[in-house]
Amino acid sequence: MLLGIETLLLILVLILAVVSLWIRDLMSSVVVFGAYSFLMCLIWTGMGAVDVAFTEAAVGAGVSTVFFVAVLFNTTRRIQFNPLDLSAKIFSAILCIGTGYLLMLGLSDLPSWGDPQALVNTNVSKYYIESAYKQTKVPNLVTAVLADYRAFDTMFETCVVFIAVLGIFMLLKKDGREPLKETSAKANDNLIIRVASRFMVPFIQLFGLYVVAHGHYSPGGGFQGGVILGASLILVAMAFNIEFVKQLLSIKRMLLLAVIGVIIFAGWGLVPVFLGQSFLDYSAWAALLPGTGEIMARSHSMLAVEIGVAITVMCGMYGIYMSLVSDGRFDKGL
Amino acid sequence: MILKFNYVIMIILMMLGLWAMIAKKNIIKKLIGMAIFQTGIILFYISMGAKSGSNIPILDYYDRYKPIDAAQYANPLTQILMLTAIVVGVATLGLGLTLARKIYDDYKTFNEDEILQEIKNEHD
Amino acid sequence: MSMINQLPFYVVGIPLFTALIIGVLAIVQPKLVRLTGLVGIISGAYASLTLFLTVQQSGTKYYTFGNWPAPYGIEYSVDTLNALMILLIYAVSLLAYVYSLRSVIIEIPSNKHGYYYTLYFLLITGLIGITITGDAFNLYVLYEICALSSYALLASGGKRATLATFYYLLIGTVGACFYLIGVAYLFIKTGTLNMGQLFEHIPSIYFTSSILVAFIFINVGLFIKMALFPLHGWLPNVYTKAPISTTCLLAPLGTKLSIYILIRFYFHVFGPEYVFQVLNIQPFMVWLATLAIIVGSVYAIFHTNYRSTIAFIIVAEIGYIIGGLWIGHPDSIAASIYHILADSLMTLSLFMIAGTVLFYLKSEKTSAFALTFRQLRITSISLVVVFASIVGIPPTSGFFSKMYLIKGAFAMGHYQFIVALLFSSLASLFIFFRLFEAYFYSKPPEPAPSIIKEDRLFTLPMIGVSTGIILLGVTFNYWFSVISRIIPVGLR
Amino acid sequence: MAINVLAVILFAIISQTIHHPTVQLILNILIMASLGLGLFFFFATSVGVLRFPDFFTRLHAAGKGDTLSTILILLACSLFSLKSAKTLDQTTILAAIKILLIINFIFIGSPTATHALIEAGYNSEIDPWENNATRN
Amino acid sequence: MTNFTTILLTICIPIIGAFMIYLFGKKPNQREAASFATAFVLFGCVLKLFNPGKINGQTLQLIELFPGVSISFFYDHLSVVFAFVASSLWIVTTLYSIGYMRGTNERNQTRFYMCFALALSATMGVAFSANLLTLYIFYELLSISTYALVGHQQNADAQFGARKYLIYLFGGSIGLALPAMIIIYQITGTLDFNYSGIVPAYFNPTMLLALLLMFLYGFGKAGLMPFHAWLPGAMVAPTPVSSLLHAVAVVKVGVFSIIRVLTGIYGVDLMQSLKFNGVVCGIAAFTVITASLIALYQDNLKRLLAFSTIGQLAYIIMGVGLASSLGVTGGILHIVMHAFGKITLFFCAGAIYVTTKKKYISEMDGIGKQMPITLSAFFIGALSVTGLPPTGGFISKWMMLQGAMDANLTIIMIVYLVSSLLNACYFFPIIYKAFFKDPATESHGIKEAPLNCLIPPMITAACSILLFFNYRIFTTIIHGVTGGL
Repeated sequence: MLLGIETLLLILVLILAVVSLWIRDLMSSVVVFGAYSFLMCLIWTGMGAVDVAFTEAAVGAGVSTVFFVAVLFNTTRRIQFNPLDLSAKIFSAILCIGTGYLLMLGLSDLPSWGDPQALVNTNVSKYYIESAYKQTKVPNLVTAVLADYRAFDTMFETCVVFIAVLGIFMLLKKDGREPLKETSAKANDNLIIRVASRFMVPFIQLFGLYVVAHGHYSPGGGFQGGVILGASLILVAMAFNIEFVKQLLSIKRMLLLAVIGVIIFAGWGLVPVFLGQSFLDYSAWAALLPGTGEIMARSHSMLAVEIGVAITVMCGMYGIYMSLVSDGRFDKGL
Repeated sequence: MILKFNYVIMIILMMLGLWAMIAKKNIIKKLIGMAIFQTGIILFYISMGAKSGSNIPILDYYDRYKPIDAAQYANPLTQILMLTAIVVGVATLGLGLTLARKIYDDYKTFNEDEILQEIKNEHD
Repeated sequence: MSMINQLPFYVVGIPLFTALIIGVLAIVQPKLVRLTGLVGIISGAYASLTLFLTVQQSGTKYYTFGNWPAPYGIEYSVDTLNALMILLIYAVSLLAYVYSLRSVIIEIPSNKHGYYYTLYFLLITGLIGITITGDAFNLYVLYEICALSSYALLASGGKRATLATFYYLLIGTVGACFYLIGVAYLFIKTGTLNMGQLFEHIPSIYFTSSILVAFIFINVGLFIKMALFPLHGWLPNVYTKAPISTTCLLAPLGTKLSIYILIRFYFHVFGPEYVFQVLNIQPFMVWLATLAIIVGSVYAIFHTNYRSTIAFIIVAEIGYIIGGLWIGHPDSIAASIYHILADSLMTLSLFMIAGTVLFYLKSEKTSAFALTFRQLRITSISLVVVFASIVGIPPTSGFFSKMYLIKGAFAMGHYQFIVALLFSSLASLFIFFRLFEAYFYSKPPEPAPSIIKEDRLFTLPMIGVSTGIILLGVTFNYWFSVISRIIPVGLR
Repeated sequence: MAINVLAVILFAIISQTIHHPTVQLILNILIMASLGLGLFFFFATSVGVLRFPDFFTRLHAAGKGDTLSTILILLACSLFSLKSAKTLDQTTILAAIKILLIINFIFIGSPTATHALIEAGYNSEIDPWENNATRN
Repeated sequence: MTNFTTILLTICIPIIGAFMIYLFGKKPNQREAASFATAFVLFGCVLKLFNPGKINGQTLQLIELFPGVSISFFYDHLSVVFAFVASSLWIVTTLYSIGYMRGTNERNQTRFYMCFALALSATMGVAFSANLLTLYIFYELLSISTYALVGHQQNADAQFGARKYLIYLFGGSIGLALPAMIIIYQITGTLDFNYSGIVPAYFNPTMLLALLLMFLYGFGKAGLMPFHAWLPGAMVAPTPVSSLLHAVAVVKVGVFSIIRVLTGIYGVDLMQSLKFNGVVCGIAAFTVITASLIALYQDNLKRLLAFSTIGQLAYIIMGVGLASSLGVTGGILHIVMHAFGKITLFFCAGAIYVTTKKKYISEMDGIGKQMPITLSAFFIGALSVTGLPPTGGFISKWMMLQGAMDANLTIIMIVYLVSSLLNACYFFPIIYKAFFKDPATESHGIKEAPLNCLIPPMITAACSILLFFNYRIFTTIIHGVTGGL
């Protein structure tokens, strides 16, 4: 594990992080930050965390860079050079070194990197690995634990996305009084990009649906699929102007879908409560779904729950992009 | 100590993020620092769950029914926690950017010192 | 499975589903939003009451999600402390909600009310989730839900609120991430996230350095969120600039719940032996609390703007609770838990007064209070009651918690804490009489100001809170007996 | 589109005759060749990006070089996954074809992206490099 | 009606009275009548409690606030004496304040009478409270209600006086008395008064001494020297306030609480064994001497009377501090005697102010000729306060002297004699100037004070003489307390 590719990547990641903070121009530091996230995905794939790498690539690297660019597009790119006031920098440096030292202090008795007998890998997660398939018939253990054993966490995760999109929409929504000032770039109606994106978008969305549907068998699931679907909408918004996209999915409908996604997830968990079982206990669905045993009911309800997540995340990413890029007026975009 | 190399990197990343959040004057740089800080923590959790020489935690077709040896597969629990952490990170980033955007609308700058200056002369 | 043991879920589920329904209604049928909110919060309050009573009778209740056994699924464990806190949250949010029905119309543009209330109820869900959850990571997720929804709610307060919320966002994320690092250190050494199991695993690894680091980081993370003295920078300018309807909900609960989590970690995760015997930082912590009280009170005196004075009074009150907790004497611990209840009601009432004064008299300088005493009848009564409680005049609850704090502090010999307590009571007395003198000794303005008829939706919650403060005080004995059952045997 | 059909037919043939030693040999040569070429083109691109004087020429190198080398390396991966599959059934072929889909996606996406970059550069009036200007 | 209902009535009547005064706010006559009626009913209740035989010291527990401490009242000798003094003088003061208020037509008089009634109810509460907590609660309520009275004029110096009043009293009570009380509760587990004292003797003496000092200075109303400045400052209040409250109710509450602490919490024998009574007498002696010296060269009449009150209060504390049975009885008796004497002096000062608007003694020469009755009442009051034979003051001082002799603290005896001499020194020049000097400016045309500013001083002067002859009614009750020593 040590001399493998991870060590090299870790050093590279460190360099990228430092560079991204030091670059003067904001846009390029965001691009370097995007590269930093992509390298992070590679490290995590190296360590066997495929689902996390997928999410980081889609959500962490892809979408957040787009958000950064959306904000920077209408504001400044340059940093005003400020006199280097040493006192604040030194004070914070000491503070961080102190906390760093404290963390190092705790290192001495942590298990070394990647040994399977460490307590963290033998206590609870051993049970998951051994019995997840038997109890839920879902080969992808990550999705099994994500959507069933700790479904409550995931439900709140979807709420987090919903809160983000609602909060951003509420904060930025202007009543349209003062129009967005003329940005330098002309609305690009570049034919080639439009044709290429019109060709690619259906495939992207198909792939997104595939990822959502195949969350059980291959890496992926609600979040990653939702982000891909959201990304396809963002691609259309970038290629064409915002008016065009709003016909596809208007802002009101987007918010409504975001709520419905969460309601699907929470509702699916609520039904067992009405049937007398505890919240999010999918085995209660066996009674409702025709011809499925307790275990199969779990795996089907996981799919349903993933769909709910996908809807919310799709509308979430799309909504955040639309608000950020048009500063709440939803009239002109990137 | 050599075997604990990844924790050292994780600590350096976190402290870098923390330092940027506090010392950097530009608001966007602060947000990048915050994102780096969060990815540092995610790295810590994932490297906890990594098992050397282990497979990804997806049982392929053949050995679903064979007795499963836990050491073969990476730890799924830490990965789930980190899925949530990434999504939370993006949500916070989104909100941070919105606030940065509104600050820019009001004060026309991302530089912290200029904003505080403007508040001071607004105040008196 | 009968209806009763679904209660832990109902207490969290009801606000969650109210939020979702309001989310839908906000777009489809905006007029129904306020009604659903009311229905949701009242049924939630009823559920929390029954939960509190059942826990009183039949001890701790456990609720597993997706009926997976404890360490594998997420599990809620509700004991008296939890139920008490949830009852407090519902009481405060019910009153704050009724208050916000009118203040949101004044503060927030009308097309955003639906969204505002969705986030409002998600914030309440997060707050309740925090108190009830038995899983360390689930607590982090709920923490983020509260944080995110509070960022959005706070920032909708206008120009200066955005910057203050931005700093709050940064500091809040640092706090949450410190907590996460702490949980990571615990998780790596014990392998489980369930608090009950952590409690069993930790004693075996008391003297390792990683447990110490975990303890420090969880503490620092929570200190940031509860605005204890050195890390309180964000609280004053957030609470002075944010909209009143948000601060009415967030100020009383936000900081107090971080303290509750601290108590839960001390008693049910690290165990009192570890906290009070193994680590000998007790004198340091009591001195920190004393500093918090003194600095809070001094700053409160030097600010004339009413809301910043209250913000610093909150910082001082946090010092009370932390000091009481760290003194370690059963009386002072019970007093600090009781003070959480008392202080939330006090903070709520303080911010409601700030709201009415701001809405009717459009200013929050001390001179505005000269008119308050003349024109706003009920606001001045509740002002007198709340300041009596802060100073510690007998019938109100502030007196009783202060009394037991001093009693515990004396028993353990922390005299500087007693001095700080008395200093802060005198400081708040000075603040109150500065407001009162502005009224009593100023010439009444020429056209005798007519009595403003305060809106019923303002006065109802205000009267509710004031009676709550006095009722809480008078029934001290009942609460004291309930709370002293919470303190684990080690400390009793 | 035609190439895809051809590639799928090729894969079908390979999958039937996988165990025949000569096919194994050809596959090995093919994989090594495409990997080598891919790496070479990557090297060429990065040199190009560093050495070329101005915005447009650098993008010219980056755009073309990237697409080609990625396609070659991905081709090598798909063949390798076919060759080294333990048991030959539809999942391994599906994996190979998925990689083919990725190749298609890059084939369309990457040039468009480069085009967009250059067009944006052109719109914001970056002046192209003339021969006489000294290298900055 | 059992004793307890009467006790509760004594506390509630003034509150009901205050409410009735509020109802009649607009109509002055009904308002005064209501105030009068409440005073009479209150006095009736106290009289009903006032027969020595039936005092049995049972306690009535109302609400259990803490484990071991509750709001409770008890039927005790000391409380009956004090209640009698306060309620009887309330009637006289109401009569007087009607005249005074009409005379100087003060603004918002309804609020004045309401606060007066509330102050009285708080005084009754202090009198009958059975434990330190209830006493503390009513002590605080008294401070709040009297704050509004002190700042009645609502002008700049009223604000300054009220602020000083506030700082000293609330500062003292919250800063010192409250922690001391809580520490006692921590040590002993209960706060109920009982005459053998509840503080365990084995507790380290320095802590007990510190607590004692905290109580002495915590109950700032008693005006011991370093914490006395609020009393002269409070003279800015209208005279009825300073007469009833600063001569009788407020200051006596301070002394009363200290007596309760000394006798009820510490217990007399503990005081003797730990030599604390030396400390208490020392502080009191210091206060007596310095107060009397300062009073010597005071020009403003009311400030002079304020300093003399501080001196007299210290007398009472010194008496109780002697911890000998005669001393304690003398001290408690002096509460009664001083109350009647001092209130007469304040009434006369008020009457002089109402008629001649004169505040300073230098302007008052030859006033005796114009206002003979007021000044003669002033003379009798002065006699009682200095403790000369025809008035009651003499008896209580005599008893205190004997007590000092029993406790063979000769220094205290000397202090008594010297201070009585000083009292005489600052009272008699006023009387001499008033009667034997001819007025500096011909301020003829000044006739006597209005009738109802005149009768109250005469009544109280007569009472203090009457008390000289039948002080036994009080001593028999007081022996109930001191009998146990």
